[in-house]
Amino acid sequence: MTELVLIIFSAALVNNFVLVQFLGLCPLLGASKKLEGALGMALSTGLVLTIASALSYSIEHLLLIPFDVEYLRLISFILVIGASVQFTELLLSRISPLLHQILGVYIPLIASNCAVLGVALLNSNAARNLAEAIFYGAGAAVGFGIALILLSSLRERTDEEDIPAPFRGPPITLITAGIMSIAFLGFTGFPQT
Amino acid sequence: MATATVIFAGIAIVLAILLIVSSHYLSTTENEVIDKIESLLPRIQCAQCGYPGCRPYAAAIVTDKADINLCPPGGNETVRRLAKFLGSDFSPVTKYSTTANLNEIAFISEELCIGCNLCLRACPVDAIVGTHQSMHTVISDHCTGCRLCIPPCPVDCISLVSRNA
Amino acid sequence: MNFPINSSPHVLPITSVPIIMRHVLYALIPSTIVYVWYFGFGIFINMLIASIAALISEAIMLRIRNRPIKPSLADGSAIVTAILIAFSIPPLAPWWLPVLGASSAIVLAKHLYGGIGANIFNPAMVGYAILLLSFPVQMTHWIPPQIENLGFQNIDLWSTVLYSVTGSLPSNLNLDAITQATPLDIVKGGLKNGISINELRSGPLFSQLGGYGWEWINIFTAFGGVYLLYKGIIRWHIPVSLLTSITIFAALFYLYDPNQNLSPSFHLLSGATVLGAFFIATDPVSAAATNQGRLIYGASIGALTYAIRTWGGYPDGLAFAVLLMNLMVPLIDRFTTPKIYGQQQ
Amino acid sequence: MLKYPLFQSFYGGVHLESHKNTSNHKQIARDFLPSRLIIPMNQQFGSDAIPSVKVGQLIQKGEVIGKPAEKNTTAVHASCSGRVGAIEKHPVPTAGKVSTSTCVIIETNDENNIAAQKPPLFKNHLDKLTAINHAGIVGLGGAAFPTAEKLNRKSSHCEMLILNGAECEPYISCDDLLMQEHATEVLRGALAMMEIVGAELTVVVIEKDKPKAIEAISNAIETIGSKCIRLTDIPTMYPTGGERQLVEALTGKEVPSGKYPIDVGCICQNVGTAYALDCFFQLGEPLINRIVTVTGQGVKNPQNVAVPIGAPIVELIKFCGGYDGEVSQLILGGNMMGYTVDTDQLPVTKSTNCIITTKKATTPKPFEIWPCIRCGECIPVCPVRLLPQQILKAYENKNFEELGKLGLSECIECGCCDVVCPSHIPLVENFRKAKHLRMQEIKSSELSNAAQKRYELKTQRLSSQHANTEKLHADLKESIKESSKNDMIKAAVERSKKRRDKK
Repeated sequence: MTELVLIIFSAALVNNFVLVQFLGLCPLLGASKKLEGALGMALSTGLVLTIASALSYSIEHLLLIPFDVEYLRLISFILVIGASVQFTELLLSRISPLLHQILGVYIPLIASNCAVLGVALLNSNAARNLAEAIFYGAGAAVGFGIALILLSSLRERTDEEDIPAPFRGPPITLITAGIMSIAFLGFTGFPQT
Repeated sequence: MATATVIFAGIAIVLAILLIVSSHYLSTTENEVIDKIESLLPRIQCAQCGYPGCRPYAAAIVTDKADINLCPPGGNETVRRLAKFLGSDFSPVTKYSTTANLNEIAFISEELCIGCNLCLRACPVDAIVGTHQSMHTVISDHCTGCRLCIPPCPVDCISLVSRNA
Repeated sequence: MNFPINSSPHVLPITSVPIIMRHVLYALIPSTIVYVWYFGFGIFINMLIASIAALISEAIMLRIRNRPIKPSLADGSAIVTAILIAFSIPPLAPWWLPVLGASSAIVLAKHLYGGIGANIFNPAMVGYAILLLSFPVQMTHWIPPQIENLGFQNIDLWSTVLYSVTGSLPSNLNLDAITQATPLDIVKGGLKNGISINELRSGPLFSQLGGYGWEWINIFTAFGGVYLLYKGIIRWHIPVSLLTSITIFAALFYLYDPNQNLSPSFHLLSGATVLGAFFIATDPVSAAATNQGRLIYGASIGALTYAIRTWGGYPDGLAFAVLLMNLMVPLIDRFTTPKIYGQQQ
Repeated sequence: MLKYPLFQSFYGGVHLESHKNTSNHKQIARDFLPSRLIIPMNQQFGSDAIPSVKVGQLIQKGEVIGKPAEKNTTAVHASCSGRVGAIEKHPVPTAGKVSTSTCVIIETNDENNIAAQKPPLFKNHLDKLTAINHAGIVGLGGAAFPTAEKLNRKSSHCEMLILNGAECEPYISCDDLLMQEHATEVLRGALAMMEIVGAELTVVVIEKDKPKAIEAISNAIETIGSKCIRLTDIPTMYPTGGERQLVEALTGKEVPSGKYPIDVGCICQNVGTAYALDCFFQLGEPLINRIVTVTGQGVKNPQNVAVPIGAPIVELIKFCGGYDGEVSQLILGGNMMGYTVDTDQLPVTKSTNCIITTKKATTPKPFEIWPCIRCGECIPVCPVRLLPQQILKAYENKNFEELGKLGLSECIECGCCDVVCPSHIPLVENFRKAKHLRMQEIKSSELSNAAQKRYELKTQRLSSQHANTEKLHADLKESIKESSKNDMIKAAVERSKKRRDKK
């Protein structure tokens, strides 16, 4: 159990997917304009990450390895991710059409979020078991969510300020993200898996 | 090779079926979004955006991805609000130079009006009253200053005046 | 007779931004004196260089942004940032270290976000973190306290200036020989190698309460802090909650195992704890707005500082703790808005 | 420097430097007789009075010159005897600004006897309230709300009458002096009010910086011997004098937003109002005088003066020795919530409690302004618990939704946040502008809502018309088809009949 908690903790803070490993930067910049949107995005990505890591683990261990077709790993993971993104989009448009509208193209783009495929591949490389794989996915999702929510709440404040014109929008967001990742360096050296 | 093909196709088919089933249960309505966007528009129904009214424009933004900078009466302020709500980028209104606004309302000159009824039909908010062959008038509290009544008037008897005058 | 029309209230202002900044500088005087007493004149040189660099970069940024230069330079906020950076870099440092720290704090953390009042991160801590990550060697070359001859070489003012400018020391001194790790560093490294706290604290760099010399610097910093509280420049919420939370955590773990964990007094009186509590975390721009929010903010900084010192990779975690809590401020503000009069049930 | 008390009777507030001793060491001057009066018809909250005199008419002090326009508003009386010089529009200070109102202008004569009046007799409760209205009595704290209307709240039970002698504005001392010199009358007035509203308790609230007034009132309470009057001295803290703050300080209850103190069982009345009521009940004298503090560095003899309503400020200043050197500002009301006027040709109205003249050196504005450094000093001083710094930000970004959420409309414009702001941002001024903008926004959104509804109705009507026409056409077509079918059948039947007939 401690092992599982440690997996989440390490994936969320110490090796934060976004701020330390620099995965999934596209949605970080795209979907962090407003806190509500960021929250929706964080939840959707979390759902995709968890479903995808569970599904890809099952496919790998139940189909690919027994039938000795491991070279299909990448392409079948992509298939799984695509499907779970589609499912999440359907779910979101049902639960909150407003959020669906606000997030727009960024929901389908979760499929191309390298963090998602990254989690699936890292799980497979690190030879984690099912529970570990799911917790790792969830931890990555928590880390992504934390980064996204913090950045969006900061952006709501900075966007209202008198920022020099060349730095308005994406530049200042990237600088903020950079300083965030400096702050997250404070977690280096913490116990991790 | 054959196993690989079968397995891959199998995964794809199973996922496809799951998605089709879930899409059947998870159908969506977009009315809520349209309502919200409509409430951000000035709603003076001037049709200058190219859509017959504010609601059709709101619907177009949601479904057809129409540009958000087509509303001249709302001006850049409205674009800013829409951009903030939709999380898209701001670009200034370019469509018209003179715009309809709530501070001006239509006024029908008594001497000139011939009671042709054309303006009455053009008014989107029923702010003009009058009947055939007699003088028409504008209910100032109802008029939104959309200027749609001006082009149809055959005798050019409609002008715009300040709302408070 | 015609009189001018003004909006109410018609009162003379009680205080102003420059006055606040000036009081902050006054409050740093006692700790500076003690610092010089223990570590020599290096900090003066760093303060001077950092202040000049901060003022120049502030002026350049204001010029580029087409904002009035004079009032912003005169408000003293850039100097406060520079002085805080000078406090956090080693007394014996090459000149470009304070220059880089101060200018990156002013340009990156302050002006790119819109100047005074708009920065979301504490500029001094951004400057410090950038220096620490980019130049870890130079940033950890601390000289040991020079008083009560502990066998360390004394470095006079001239040699310090010379080192700062040219990077060379008098021929009889060797940089590696005269520099030492800070007490917190020693503890961190020692614990990793299985040496117990008691053994570590018998070393020459330690005294009864904390690191040798550091304890008095911290105590005199606290005097400055009390002066700020007395003058109403800062409110008590952040310093009290920060110091309390660090004390509570330290006490709990110390009671659990005094051989593996430092005592609360050591945590309070070494490193940047007190400076952080009264001068860094209280930077109003990047702190939470309401009293309630400030309690949460201060307490979390204390807890994070303790956690990073104990389990993290850096000997003193205050800078990172402050930056991490800067990230949280908008969320804290959102959830600590007071109930408006007459609007509750 | 400011000190924040750790324990406070109401939330927020600031300690301000007192300037009361400029004016509170002299007795109230009672011999001020202006050469002419400009008596405005819009002195009270609500609709204006209608002038009931003619130009040239001789009138006596205390005579009605303006009749209430509606049943529940107050009358206006002549404050001195004289001749009506004109009835014309004249600039008048009202609720925070100078506007024009119809005024009766009276050239006074020396004959300063009050028209024969006697103590009024009342048949019943309602009669009493009407009489108070006809005596022109309004709240003298500054808002000029008709007293009868405030006392006439039968629907809610009133537990406590709060007699407001807090007087927290740093310059004003008119209530202080009134309590010192007329403690008994004030308390008698309060007892009369208590009887009207049916309260069981009256609490006289005085700030601790007025020891003489406290002494006078406590002596008077002993003399009267009533057990239902209590005196509370509260710490000097601005803005204790605010109704809502007083209620919070005394009862711990908050007056809900948009409601009045009576909704939590309290009624607040100014001590001046109680005095005016007593004068009316005892002597039959309507409200024609009020005590005005003339103070500040710009006047030679700062003091409190009993001023006939309508006296021009310029004459009042002359009475107090005239201007002392160059005056830079003329403030009506206190320096915290009062407003500057550009001319001294305005009349004193029922709501004018203080006139402050300032000199160049002490003129506060304009200051050098820095950007907000989010120091948060404005937050703990706001008595309404708003977040001034965030309201300012929302106003600068024209974020009306946010302004509504932050409770802009609850701002009482007390100015506490302005006082403590180290960046010298004119917060209250900005909030006033923000309120104005927000009102405009709300108005136009109401218009838009109405337009949207009408548009929806029209589209519905058109589409249903369209549908009806379509349906009509379809029906017609159908019926034509039907009829042609029937015809064919008939024809067929006919034909078969013929054939049968042939056989």
